[in-house]
Amino acid sequence: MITLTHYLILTGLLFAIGLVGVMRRTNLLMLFFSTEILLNAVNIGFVAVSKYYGDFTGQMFAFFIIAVAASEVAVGLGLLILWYKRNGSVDLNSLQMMKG
Amino acid sequence: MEHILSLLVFFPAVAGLLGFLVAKESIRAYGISVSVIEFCLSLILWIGFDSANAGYQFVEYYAFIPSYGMSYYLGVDGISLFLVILSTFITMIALIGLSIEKDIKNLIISVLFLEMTMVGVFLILDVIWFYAFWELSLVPMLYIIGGWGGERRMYAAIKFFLYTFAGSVLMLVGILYMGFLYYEATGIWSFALPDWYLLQVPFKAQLWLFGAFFLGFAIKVPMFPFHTWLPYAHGQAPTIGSVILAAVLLKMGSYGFVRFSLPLFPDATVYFLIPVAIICIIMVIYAAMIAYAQEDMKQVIAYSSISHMGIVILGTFAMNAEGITGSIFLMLSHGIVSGALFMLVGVIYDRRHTKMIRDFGGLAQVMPNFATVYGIMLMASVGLPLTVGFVGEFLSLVGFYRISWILTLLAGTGIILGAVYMLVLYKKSFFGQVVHEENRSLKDLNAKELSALIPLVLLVAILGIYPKPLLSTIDMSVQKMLVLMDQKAIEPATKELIMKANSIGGTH
Amino acid sequence: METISIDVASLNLPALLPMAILALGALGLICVDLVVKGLNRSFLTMITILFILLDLGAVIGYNGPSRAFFDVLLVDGIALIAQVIILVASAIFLPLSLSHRHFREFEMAEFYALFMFMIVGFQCMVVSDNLILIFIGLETSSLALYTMIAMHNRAKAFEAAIKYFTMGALAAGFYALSALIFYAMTGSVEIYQIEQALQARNFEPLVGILAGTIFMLGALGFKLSLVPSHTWTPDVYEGSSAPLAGYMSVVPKIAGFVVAMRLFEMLVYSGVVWLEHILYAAVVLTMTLANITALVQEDVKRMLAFSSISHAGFMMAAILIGTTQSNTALFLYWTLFMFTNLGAFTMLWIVRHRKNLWDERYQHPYTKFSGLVKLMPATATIMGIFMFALAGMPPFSVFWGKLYLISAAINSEYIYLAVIIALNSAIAVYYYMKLAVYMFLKEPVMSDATLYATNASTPLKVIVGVSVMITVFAIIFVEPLLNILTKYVSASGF
Amino acid sequence: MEKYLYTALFAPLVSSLFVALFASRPKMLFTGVIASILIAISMVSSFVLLIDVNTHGALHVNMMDWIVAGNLYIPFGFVVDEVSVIMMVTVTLVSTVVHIYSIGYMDHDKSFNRFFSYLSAFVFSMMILVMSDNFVGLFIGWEGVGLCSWLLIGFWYHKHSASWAANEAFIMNRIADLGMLMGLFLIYWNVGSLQYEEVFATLKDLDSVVVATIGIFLFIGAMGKSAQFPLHTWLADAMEGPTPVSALIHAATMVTAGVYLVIRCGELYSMIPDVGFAIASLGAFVALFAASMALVNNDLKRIIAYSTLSQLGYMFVAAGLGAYWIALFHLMTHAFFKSLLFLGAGNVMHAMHDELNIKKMGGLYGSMKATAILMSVASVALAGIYPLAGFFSKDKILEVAFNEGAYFLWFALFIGAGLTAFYSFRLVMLVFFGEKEYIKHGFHPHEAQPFVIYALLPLGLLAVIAGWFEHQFEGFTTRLLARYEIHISHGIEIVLIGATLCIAVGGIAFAIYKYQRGGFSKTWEEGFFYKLLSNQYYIPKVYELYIMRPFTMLSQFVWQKIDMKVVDFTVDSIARTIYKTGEKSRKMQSGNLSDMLRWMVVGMVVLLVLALFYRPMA
Repeated sequence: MITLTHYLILTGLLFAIGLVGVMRRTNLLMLFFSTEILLNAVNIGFVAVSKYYGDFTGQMFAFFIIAVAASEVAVGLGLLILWYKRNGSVDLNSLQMMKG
Repeated sequence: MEHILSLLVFFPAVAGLLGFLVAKESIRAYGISVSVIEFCLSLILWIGFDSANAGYQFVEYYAFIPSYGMSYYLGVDGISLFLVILSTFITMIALIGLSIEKDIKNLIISVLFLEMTMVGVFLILDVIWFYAFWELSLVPMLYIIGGWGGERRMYAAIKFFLYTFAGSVLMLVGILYMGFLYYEATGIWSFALPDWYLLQVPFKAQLWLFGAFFLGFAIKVPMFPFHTWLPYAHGQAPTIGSVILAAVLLKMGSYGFVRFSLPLFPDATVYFLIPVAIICIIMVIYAAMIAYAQEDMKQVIAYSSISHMGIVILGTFAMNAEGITGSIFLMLSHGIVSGALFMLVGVIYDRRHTKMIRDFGGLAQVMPNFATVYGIMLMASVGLPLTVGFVGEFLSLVGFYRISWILTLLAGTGIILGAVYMLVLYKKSFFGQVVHEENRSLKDLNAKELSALIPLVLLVAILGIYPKPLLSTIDMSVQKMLVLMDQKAIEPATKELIMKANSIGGTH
Repeated sequence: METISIDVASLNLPALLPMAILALGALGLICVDLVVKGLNRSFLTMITILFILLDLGAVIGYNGPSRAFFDVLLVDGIALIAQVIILVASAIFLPLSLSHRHFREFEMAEFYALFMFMIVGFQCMVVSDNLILIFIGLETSSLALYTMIAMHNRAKAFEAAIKYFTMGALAAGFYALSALIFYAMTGSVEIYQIEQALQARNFEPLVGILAGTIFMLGALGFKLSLVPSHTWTPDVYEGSSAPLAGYMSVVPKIAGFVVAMRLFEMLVYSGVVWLEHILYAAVVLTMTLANITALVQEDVKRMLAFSSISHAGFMMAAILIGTTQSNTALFLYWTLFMFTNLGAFTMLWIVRHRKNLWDERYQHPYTKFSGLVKLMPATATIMGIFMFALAGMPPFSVFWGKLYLISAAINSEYIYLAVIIALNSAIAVYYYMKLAVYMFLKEPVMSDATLYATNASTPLKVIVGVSVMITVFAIIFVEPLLNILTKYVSASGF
Repeated sequence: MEKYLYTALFAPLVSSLFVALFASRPKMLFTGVIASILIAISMVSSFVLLIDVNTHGALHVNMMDWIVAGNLYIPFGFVVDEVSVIMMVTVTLVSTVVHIYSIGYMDHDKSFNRFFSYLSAFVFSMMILVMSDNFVGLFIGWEGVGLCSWLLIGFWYHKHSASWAANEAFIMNRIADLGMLMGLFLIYWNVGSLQYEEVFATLKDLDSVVVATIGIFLFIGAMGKSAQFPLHTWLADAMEGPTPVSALIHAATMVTAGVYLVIRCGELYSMIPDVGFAIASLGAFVALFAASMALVNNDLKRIIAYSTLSQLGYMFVAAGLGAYWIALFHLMTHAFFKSLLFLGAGNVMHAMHDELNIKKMGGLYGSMKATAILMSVASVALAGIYPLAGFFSKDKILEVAFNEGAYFLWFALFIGAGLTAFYSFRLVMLVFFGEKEYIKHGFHPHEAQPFVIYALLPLGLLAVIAGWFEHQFEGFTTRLLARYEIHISHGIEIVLIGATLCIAVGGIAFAIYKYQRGGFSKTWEEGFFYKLLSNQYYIPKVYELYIMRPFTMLSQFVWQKIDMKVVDFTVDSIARTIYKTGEKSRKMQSGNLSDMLRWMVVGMVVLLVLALFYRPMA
């Protein structure tokens, strides 16, 4: 029997994977994917909890997160393309003009 | 006479603003005119001042932020009256003797703003505004030191600014805490000093608050070991900056002690009396020794300021009318004398572009008038009777003798050491043969310098011979303050000490 | 299926009106732009300001119940104050687009539309205690902002946008996770219900609550640039245009503060001592670290970025203290800070030159301002006033906010915090003064005064004039402002 | 009578200020003349006051208030009573002579005008000192004469030694002044006033320890001004000043201010005989000590200076033992003959082009008879030979010492009397008689101008006759001062006088005998005692080695090591540490996006760990 706990553990695991990705990836595209994983991990949790409580709020939240994630991707990719056009690279180590 | 205090405070600032529109050629004349008018205003204040009234006069009150107890509250009493006059007077003299040509417009406008802050500090009775003027005075001074100073002017200016600023932010915390205590006790917010005077602060809180205020004041005075900004500031500042700094800005600190520390925290004052006195004695002796070791004439006078301020603070903590009146008088006299001495150093610096004692020697032969004025100021500085320097020093020491004879004896070594460094300085610079060829053709004081210095010389003599009008006015307010302190004291030991300090008999 | 019948009156639609105005305005503007080509930036600016003003009118004019729209909206005192601040700030920052030189982004209608959407986002954040709506507001505003930064169309602007965006995405993840944790524990996403539910279960399990709090701290910490989520601030400010940087240092933060206030005050107030300590540490760390790092900056804009982090630290202190006075102090401080910061960034905008003449990398290195007083005394003096005001020098604007804040700390027996704040202002004064030192005490490196005014225009000068007046004569506004703020803050129970 | 009082007091001030107007101008004869006339006016007024006091008693005026603060009330008040009027007369008389003399002496000096300004200022200060009716007023004069002494010792300021000596004098006096100030403070806090009248009236109610402390403190003040051991070194060095200054300030008037103070406070000191005895002992010691140094010195002025020191010791013996009027009497007679001696020495110096070494003189009698006679008279008076002035006053002091049973003191003074006679005549012999050494050194001595000699005549006369008025003097001064009863029998008295006279005459005779034959052999000068004495017991050296140098070094150390390296360094290093921390924290801002993200995540993780393990108590 898969209980809420399992879903939450999955959420946690996915979130952790996302975090590791965020920390480790130097390819901007992969980095964006990692942030998507983060959000989707949370989505799973929301839906599961929503189901557990029999309350739709969680699912609503999940929808909103999906929407936001989509727009994030849109903006993110836009920025990425701009950067790629200018620098020919999607490596985030190329983003070091400003520091100190 | 209704709004004379506001006029006094803001006249220079308004004049400074208008100064932007004055042509560069006549800005000097403008600055002098403004400062003369301001000085006359302060004299009118004195004329209108009722010296039989110990309380605040010409009070102006306007509740600024009533919900938080802040107000625009001006008033003058015997303690502040002469410090105001000193500020306006020294500003006037400093401007008359000004010899700088570079960017003179900015300089004069800065000085006028500085004058506003100085007068404001002494006249304001709302503590927040006091703090505001206190801090604001740093800005023009920063500019004056940094803009027209010597080689290391940036370092000196920044050090001066940061050091004094750091000291006063803790004072701000203290002020706000005091406001909170007042609120707790009365249910009303107030930052008006006369209101605060009525509040009995719990002993423990007094200790902390005393500490917070002490830091702010001590750095300004400056007291050992917070004094090291002063030699740099003086060493690098242009003459006008040194004159105003030594004559007036340092007095803000000692004024703070009289105005705040003593009447607000009588018990803490008594509690910390001996440690503070020991610091004062260290200041007196230590600074005098360092002054003796200096090679730069201006530094000698800078350190001598520290030494003298030690006596001022000692007098303040004498807890009796003799000492406190004396210390206030000593503030005035030190203002006049150190201002004059710095001006004199400026005179020689203008001619020789050096302040090193070894570059002088035999100046008395080539510049007799200069040597004479210098000699008079030197004698006033070492506290010769019938000069202005003696009265305050004598009273301060008399006052503190009642607290401790041994500490007074140690502080008294200041009059010996003072003579040592001053006379050695004078000998090295003025006596002997002219050894440097450059010095042979030096011009004696010119008309401009004389017109700045002669008033100072006259004051040194007049106030030395007849200090009574000042003393009695100051004394009136000081005695009122002492009564207040006695009433407010919580600890029996405090009451006892104040009783003892103000009575005759039974001293060993 | 059961029919859902909702009484329109119960939705209390006027509460939505402010946001609707701007959203419609933004859409309208895009549509108009489609039809009419080559709209002048002055038209765009002014029409946007008009919309903002309409919005402001709707906000101030609203006098319905505080709850609205399925209880998602919460129009209480602090929401009102925050909205007014946001709108006023937006309205006065926007005309900075009318600089002498033309920048591409200000020629595009999209920029203004995004600007309005961003404001809608901020408003959503402050008028709600629903985590969903806050999230949406947060993201709407952030996404708009990223885009606007990137529209500056410089390499550094892209870098800034990407950095900001990526960290923002991570923060969004934190936010969502935190919301999930609270939702999982209480079954609700309304802050007031969360509070009730937590109290009902006596704050057990504490670890769960703390975890939720931590992720919320991470998310809001990013927005408010708390250490260690502050690293984006200087880079983003440096990469953005001065108006946007200035705007970012004021408006997103006020929105963040309101959310933080709603959330953390609930927790701190409920006696989660742990959080209090963590907040304390974060506050102290934020102020101090930012201040110390600001000391060594070579660029004025970066310095201002660090300074704004440190100011945010002061604000967090207000939230930590959590009394009516401290919350009032927060708004007072921020209002006063807003005008001063506006002035400072406008000055940077004015002196912006096409080429980096003074330093390869920096647009506004300190050396650029060397001896400015000799070239342009008025500019130097005004800049000096802004610097000393930011340093908390009395009697300029920020001082009164700082005063009130320290007083709030003292009145709640946070004496050490007060002392730390005070000491931090003492450290801070160094880097502000450094600019003054450069301007007033050093010799000029350039002799051409016009280099420093290539971007000056009348609107900019007017804005500087207004902010300098407000900065200098702030004392006059403090009393009425304080009364209003206290009234609204205490009315909303903070 | 008040107008005479004010005339006596302010005429010197007027003189000083008037002449000061011309201070930087080249010599103008009229400045000297006017100054002399004004001082003479002051002298006349003083004599009028003397007569007035004799007939009508003391005069007390309160001119105006000076310092008023708290309970403290100090007016400018002046009292002319039996003591102060004697001082006034002495001071103005000697001053007048010195002023007139200086017109001649300073004839060629380019700072002629300035000299008279200072000299008159000194007289004014001295008048304040003696006329004041309170201790602080006395202190004004006290410091005033110190200032004038500084100005006048260092008058030839281009000379290094002169300005050094001036500073030494001023600083040493300051040390003593501190003691005096302490005494004043103590008086004030016990009596509540500093007026003589009130203080002396209240004294008997005070604790004896307090009175003794006051006495000691005041005496410390007196020690400085009167150059008592160990603050005596300045006096010999003060001879760098022009000779009239030495005569007026460092012989006749200022140095006796300490004695005056003790006499003035007679009522106080008579309550504390132990302190008095200590004073007397010190006095006796100094009398002998200074005389011994005078024995071997070859410097014309220094010999006289040591002699002054020695005589001051005599005065203190008298004052310490309670014989105040005798001390005052000796003070007065000493003023006459010692200033005469100095002024005569001035003539010699002029003749010898400022040569001071008496070994280079000799046989000057031939070219300057008048001076030689005057100086011989003064020396005889100093030696205490009947019937000259010194005999009456000095012998009385010896009697007092014997009378008090302080035989040891008596013996010291007795020996001192012999030494005094010897060195006085050693000087006379070496300068005026014997081989004409000056010829070898190419000097052409000449007598001073006649008016200078005439000016000295009154002093010469007084040196002879002043002692004859002993009884009138006693009667006059003891109206105010304590009487002094001599208990010893008449016979012993005669014996004592005889013994003293004998030793004095012996001293003179020995000196004449020895120096007619060319003095002592060179081998003497190699001896330990000679070296010890000629180096002033090495005391100046000790002061330099163990006080001045360590102080200079310590000052340097305090400045460079403590102030700069510790205090200032600490301040700077706080600032530097903060700044360096900034540099370090800057590294956090690496600009790398991964690092930024890691910071965020690490922050979360740290907090999570804290959430698990950190549980603060509420």
